[in-house]
Amino acid sequence: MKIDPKTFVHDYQLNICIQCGTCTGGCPVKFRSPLNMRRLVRETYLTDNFSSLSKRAELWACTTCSTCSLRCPSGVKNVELIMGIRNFLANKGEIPSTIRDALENTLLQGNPWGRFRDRRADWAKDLGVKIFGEETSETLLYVGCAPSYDPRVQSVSTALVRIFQKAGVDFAILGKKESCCGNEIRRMGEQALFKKLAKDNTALFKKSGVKRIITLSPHCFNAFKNEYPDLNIPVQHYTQVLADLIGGGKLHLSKGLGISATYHDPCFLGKQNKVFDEPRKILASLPGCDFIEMERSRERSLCCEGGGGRMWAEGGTEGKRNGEIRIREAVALGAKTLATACPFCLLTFEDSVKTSGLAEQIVIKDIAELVVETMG
Amino acid sequence: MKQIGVYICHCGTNIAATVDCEELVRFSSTLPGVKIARDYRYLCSDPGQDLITKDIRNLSLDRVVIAACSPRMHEATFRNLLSDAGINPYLLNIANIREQCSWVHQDRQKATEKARHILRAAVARVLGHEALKTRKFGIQPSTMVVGAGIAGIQAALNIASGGMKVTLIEKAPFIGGHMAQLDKTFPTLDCSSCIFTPKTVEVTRSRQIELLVSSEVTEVTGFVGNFKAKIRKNPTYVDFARCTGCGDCVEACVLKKGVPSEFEEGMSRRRAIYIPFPQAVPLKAVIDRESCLLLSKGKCKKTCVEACKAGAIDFDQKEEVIEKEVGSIIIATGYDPFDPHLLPQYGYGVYDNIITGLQFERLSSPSGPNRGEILLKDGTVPRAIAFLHCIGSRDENANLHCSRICCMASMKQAHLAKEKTGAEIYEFYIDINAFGKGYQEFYKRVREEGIFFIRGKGSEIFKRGGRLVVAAEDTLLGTPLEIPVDMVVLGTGLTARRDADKVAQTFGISRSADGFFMEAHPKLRPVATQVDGVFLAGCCQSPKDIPDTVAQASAAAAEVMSLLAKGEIEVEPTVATIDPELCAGCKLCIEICPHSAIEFLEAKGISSVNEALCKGCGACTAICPNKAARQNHFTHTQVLAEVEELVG
Amino acid sequence: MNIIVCVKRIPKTAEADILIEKDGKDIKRDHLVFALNDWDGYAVREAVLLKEKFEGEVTVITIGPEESKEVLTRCLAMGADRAVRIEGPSSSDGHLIARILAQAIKGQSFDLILTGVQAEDDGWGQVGVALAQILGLPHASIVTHIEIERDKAKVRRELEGGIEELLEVKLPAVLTIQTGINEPKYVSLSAILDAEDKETKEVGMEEIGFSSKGPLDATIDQVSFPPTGKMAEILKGSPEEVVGQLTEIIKKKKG
Amino acid sequence: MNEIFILVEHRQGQIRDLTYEMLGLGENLANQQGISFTAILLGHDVKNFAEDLATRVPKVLVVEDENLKNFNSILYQKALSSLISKHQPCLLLMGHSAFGMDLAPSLSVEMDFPLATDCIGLLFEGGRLKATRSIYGGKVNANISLRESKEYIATIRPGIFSPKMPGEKKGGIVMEASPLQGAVDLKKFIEYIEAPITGEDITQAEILISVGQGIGGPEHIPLFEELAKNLGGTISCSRPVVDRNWLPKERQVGISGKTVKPKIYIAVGISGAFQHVTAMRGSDTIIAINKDPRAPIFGVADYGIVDDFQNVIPVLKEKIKG
Repeated sequence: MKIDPKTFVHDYQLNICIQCGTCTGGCPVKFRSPLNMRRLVRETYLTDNFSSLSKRAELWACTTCSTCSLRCPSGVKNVELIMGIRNFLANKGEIPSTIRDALENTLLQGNPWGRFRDRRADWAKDLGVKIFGEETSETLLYVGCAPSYDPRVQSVSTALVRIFQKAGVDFAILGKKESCCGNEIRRMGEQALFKKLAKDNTALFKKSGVKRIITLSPHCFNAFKNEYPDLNIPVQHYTQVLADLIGGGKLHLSKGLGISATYHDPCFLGKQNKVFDEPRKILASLPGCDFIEMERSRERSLCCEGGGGRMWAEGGTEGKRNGEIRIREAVALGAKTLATACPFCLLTFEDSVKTSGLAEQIVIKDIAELVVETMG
Repeated sequence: MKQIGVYICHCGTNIAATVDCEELVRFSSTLPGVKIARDYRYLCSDPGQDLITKDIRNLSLDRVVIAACSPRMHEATFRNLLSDAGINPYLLNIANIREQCSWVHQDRQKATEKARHILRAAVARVLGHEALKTRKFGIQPSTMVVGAGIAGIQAALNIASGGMKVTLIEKAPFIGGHMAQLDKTFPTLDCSSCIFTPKTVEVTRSRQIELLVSSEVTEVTGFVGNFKAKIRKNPTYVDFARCTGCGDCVEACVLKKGVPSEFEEGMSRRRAIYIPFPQAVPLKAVIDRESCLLLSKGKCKKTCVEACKAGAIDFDQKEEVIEKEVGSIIIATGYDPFDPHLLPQYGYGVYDNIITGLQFERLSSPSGPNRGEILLKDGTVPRAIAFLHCIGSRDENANLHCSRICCMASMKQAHLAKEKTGAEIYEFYIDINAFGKGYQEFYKRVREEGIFFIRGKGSEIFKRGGRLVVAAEDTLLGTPLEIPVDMVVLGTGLTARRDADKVAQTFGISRSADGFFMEAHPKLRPVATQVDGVFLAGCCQSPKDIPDTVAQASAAAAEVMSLLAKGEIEVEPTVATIDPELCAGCKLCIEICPHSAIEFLEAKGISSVNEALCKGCGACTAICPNKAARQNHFTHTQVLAEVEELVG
Repeated sequence: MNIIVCVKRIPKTAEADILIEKDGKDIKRDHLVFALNDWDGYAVREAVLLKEKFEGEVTVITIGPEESKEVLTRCLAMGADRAVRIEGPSSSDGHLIARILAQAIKGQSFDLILTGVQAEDDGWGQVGVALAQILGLPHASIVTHIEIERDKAKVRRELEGGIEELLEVKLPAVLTIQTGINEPKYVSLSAILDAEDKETKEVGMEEIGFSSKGPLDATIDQVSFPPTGKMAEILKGSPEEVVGQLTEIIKKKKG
Repeated sequence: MNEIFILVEHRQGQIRDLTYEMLGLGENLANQQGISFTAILLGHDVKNFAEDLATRVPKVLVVEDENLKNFNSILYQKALSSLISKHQPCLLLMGHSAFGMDLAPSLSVEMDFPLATDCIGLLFEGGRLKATRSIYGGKVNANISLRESKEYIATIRPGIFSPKMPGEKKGGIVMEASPLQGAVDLKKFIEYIEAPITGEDITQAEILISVGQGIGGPEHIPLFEELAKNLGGTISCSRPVVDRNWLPKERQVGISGKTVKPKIYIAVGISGAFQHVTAMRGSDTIIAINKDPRAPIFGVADYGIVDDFQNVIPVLKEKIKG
């Protein structure tokens, strides 16, 4: 499959750009990389040397948070353009080595880290979780790659299982058969691999008799909800499910936390999919949790830089990471806990807490972890 | 023997470039009943029309087919020609070979072939045309103007000064609309109330104008010259005849914390009984149902009643329905400012000191909450202010249209802010729209005053270190910026009224894609609507500044007066009739008629069309199972003859 | 310049859990993913780079069962022009493999044969050099750089201790390619899907005229997990505590 | 059963350590079989090598030829095949090194001897050679049997066997006539290339912070450079890091890179392949930081931290600074 950059103008509506700069102005990496979305649109529109344009390292700085596209007054598909250029590069094989590894790993092992396929459900070994194939359920808890393999995020997976079990939610996981959702794969430019994952996963879900999907990661949530062409199975992010469970009195939260917490909106949950209220509802309902709102919240949340393949991309940015800025904002607010609901946010913040030397002052928690703590 | 003349128009090259006109002439000559066929460069020109007139006379033609542009363009022109030449104008048929043929095709041969079909059908149809007579009706010499902002007031005053009756209806308890809220007006910096108050006062003085405030039109029936309107007058719980506007009741109102004042755009609060603003016309107190403790909760000490020496307060006041018969209607319902809550990235409603343009006007107005001082919420003077253009305008996520006035309004406000506070001022803009008289000069002046113009749309506003930060890109430098300021004024656009759809339904008019009311023709009939006798003025049609609004209002008034001056109107004879012999009385036509023009004659057990109400839409003829309903000029025979030739 | 590259499909074990078959003669393979041997990937890429420079054709050859076709497809997606699969055992016996390959290659016209230095799985590192000997060609192993000068190749070989040697080898020759010789290119799934449409030649042993099947040089008697030696003292606690202990150790050992 | 041959590996005027290790292994095997072992020294002007070797083996066979000055597999093969034909040893040992790997397979084909490469254990059992090899990236050891043969060749993994130390007895030095007739055209040695050291010399460093592929990407390199600076150490790395151009070749610790013996070696995100371990196990204190508790590096380290480096290094960096 050849990608023809000449079609980009039409495909991504580059010709209707009025060069207002709304995209660049709101870009979370505008000070951290030479990426200038407005100029990129213009240059792609005018260029007669696309291949040189496509070689710029800053194209990998984009986190695909979609702030630019969501705010664009003209409907230019900026983020799709970035993905289109990356797709062009991927098809030519000219992508950074770390991205290459992530994509090859996904094709081979079903996860971008290249961790062993069979070890995907190891985290759930002693939790008494049903696994499709061995047992059945109508509800799939789709775990995702980071929550399956990363020790830090595994604790979120475990927490969620405990909560569901306590609340009597009937669910099962796919175990070793689960594969990457492809959300980040598409954003790293591998459209064909994304399509394959979407097709294979859809077939697997249907074969397993799944009637409802709950995801841990907003990234998987986004892929299933918006980008899987033939899924037709309702998808929820776990915060939506927990908010319902708490609202419906299905969860007894008794143990006081004694914390002041703030919440960081993950881009793929908030901005892009408008799930703003449920996480806040959960936090507000936790006993002994004093919820403080951040200055930059909801649609104005500052991207943590974990998305769009940035977990695997090298460099392209300089200066203080947004993760650190976020941590500092939270500390300045007087929050002792920074809560989020996304594995990538969790990981980038955990990094930033250490690099900023603020580990004494604030802890990073996923909402599911906080909920489990209050269950006593 | 019928004698048809066929005329093919070249329309310069509009038609001739794509359609072989000579071939059409040759072809037409072979069609049955055609006596003569000719082509000409511009048939609508004087020599073109002469050519046809002469033929009619010399060759005794009794029917004419014009193959040219759309009938919407020139049907009236050629009907007049037929009339003048002595034959019934309805014996004309227009074959549209421009919009439906030459303009939409490129292949000359195929286009010519299609034109032949169109022409053949037109000739077949005209053979069945019947002579019809137009109908005439009398006209009520009065007008209803809906909305009493600057547009409605201007139109009402113009008509009244012409000596005709006007009923001016305003939903709010006072007149003046948005212009009454403004501080100064661009580019001349006239004080808005100084130039506007005389007009509002004149409204109350005029004997020709009946002013109904707190009123809404709920139903309109009838047709041009003979509209019947139902108007609901909402209770104000104050007898205006007695109220002196002294304000004692307001002081007495127990709702001390008040509710946000609509007139002050929420920048200050009012009580449940209130006088909207000191210059309000009429200067009467009104009670707001929602906030009045007695009316909403049924419990109050009624201190206002005690305080009113005139005994004007009347909690028993009920809603009233007034019926009016008018000859014409002007709709001047104005606009709603864009609600910036819809674009959460601007932090409106999250942070203090982020205000809309209209809120700034109140802030800057000497009669406003700060008596004209531009201060932050904490009472201090801002050191830096940002003005953001295009908030809610030119935006796929809000409104696609340009609101036209915001660039100028924003620059005017920037000027005022600079003058009053000396703050650093930033204008974040995409393009500067300085299109009016003296506007570009004003733009230059403001630049000279030292205001920073940043070419880049504000992307978001957040708070850092206690100050507001505007994030944007200086697109001319290609540099992202984050500029700390103390106040942000959002140049909010103009949108159609929230209830525009309801209003459009009430008056039977339509709306364009932007939500504003649609004019009859965007260039040639910008004041009229598709409903005869209903006209538009001001921002209800599209965003405009005060001079344009006043001009359109005057134009609407002129249209009304020329209509009313005629005393009677002619109505197209293309109405439906129901053949009493064929009607089975099934009433399907009555159900479907959108104009309620068909009644059921109980005695005879059949339906009958009221020709005065019939608009000739044809719905009844289509639904009638017995073919009893028949529409003049669109009879089954005429239409079928045309269709047969088209598909044949 | 026509180049033949010999490749192998191997199981990826770096991240995997290793289990030993009941008979104790090999590891279990069912649950493993298979891929193109890393070294061979570099060899194919190098061949394609040389082809782009000097024109010609790149032919990839593998010996193995049906499944081996997938690595050939990958090579085609990488830019190889032709692919040949010899139906046969994915044996570890280097001499046998070298003899089969030699038989298949004999009589073909080529300027260069490339193989990986070794295979990721059994790491014998002998096929390339053995093949050269059978075909009577000069060879160079562990090659990290190739420059073609008419009928000669100037190659660098990686030696121990961060040193390389520069050699001149007459063409045609066999070179075994070391990792890092080039920058691998990403092979997109769409390129692989496109390559699936390209033909892979499949031949049996008899077709290439290979018959002699003497005793294998080497047979596996038993595989086992290596004995675990002394283990490091694992520092435990929160990162801060761990770093605390670590700093003490560093201070002490620094002297 | 005849003697065991051990091919002496030397380069740039030095006998390589692996030679002594093979001599140690050769002696053991010879003792078990009750046979002798002989060092085969091919080279030019290698008298001093012969003297050295003679202190460790009963016999040194020397072929002096100026064409054997530098390693060339074709010439070595010729010299060796002629010696083998003459002496018919039961086993020829070579290093599993750049030389042995270039030579053993072709020689074994020429002579039709069974070959075992990269051996970490060797023994004769009933006249048949059995070898232990480390396969699947070191995850499994395989015991293999070679087919019955009078003569075998095996290449030996460096760093496994104890070197043979000089003894009291002095072996004999036997000069063999060179079977070579001049140089060959097919393959010519031109020169050694050593990457110039542009930064600090890692072999001289007292403290090394060594990074592997596990650090994820080159964007983390500055963090380690800072840590190294705070510690007064130097940054080094494993092979994949060089293959990916995250750091220059001169920083590579490993068989194909530098062998290092610092006071403190901190390995971060390095799994511990033998090629790496062999080149750093001489360090006084080894500290390993790795996410994977099963990483082989913990088998050689003195202290280990099982955690993501990102949880540890930034804290360490600050702590050391303060």
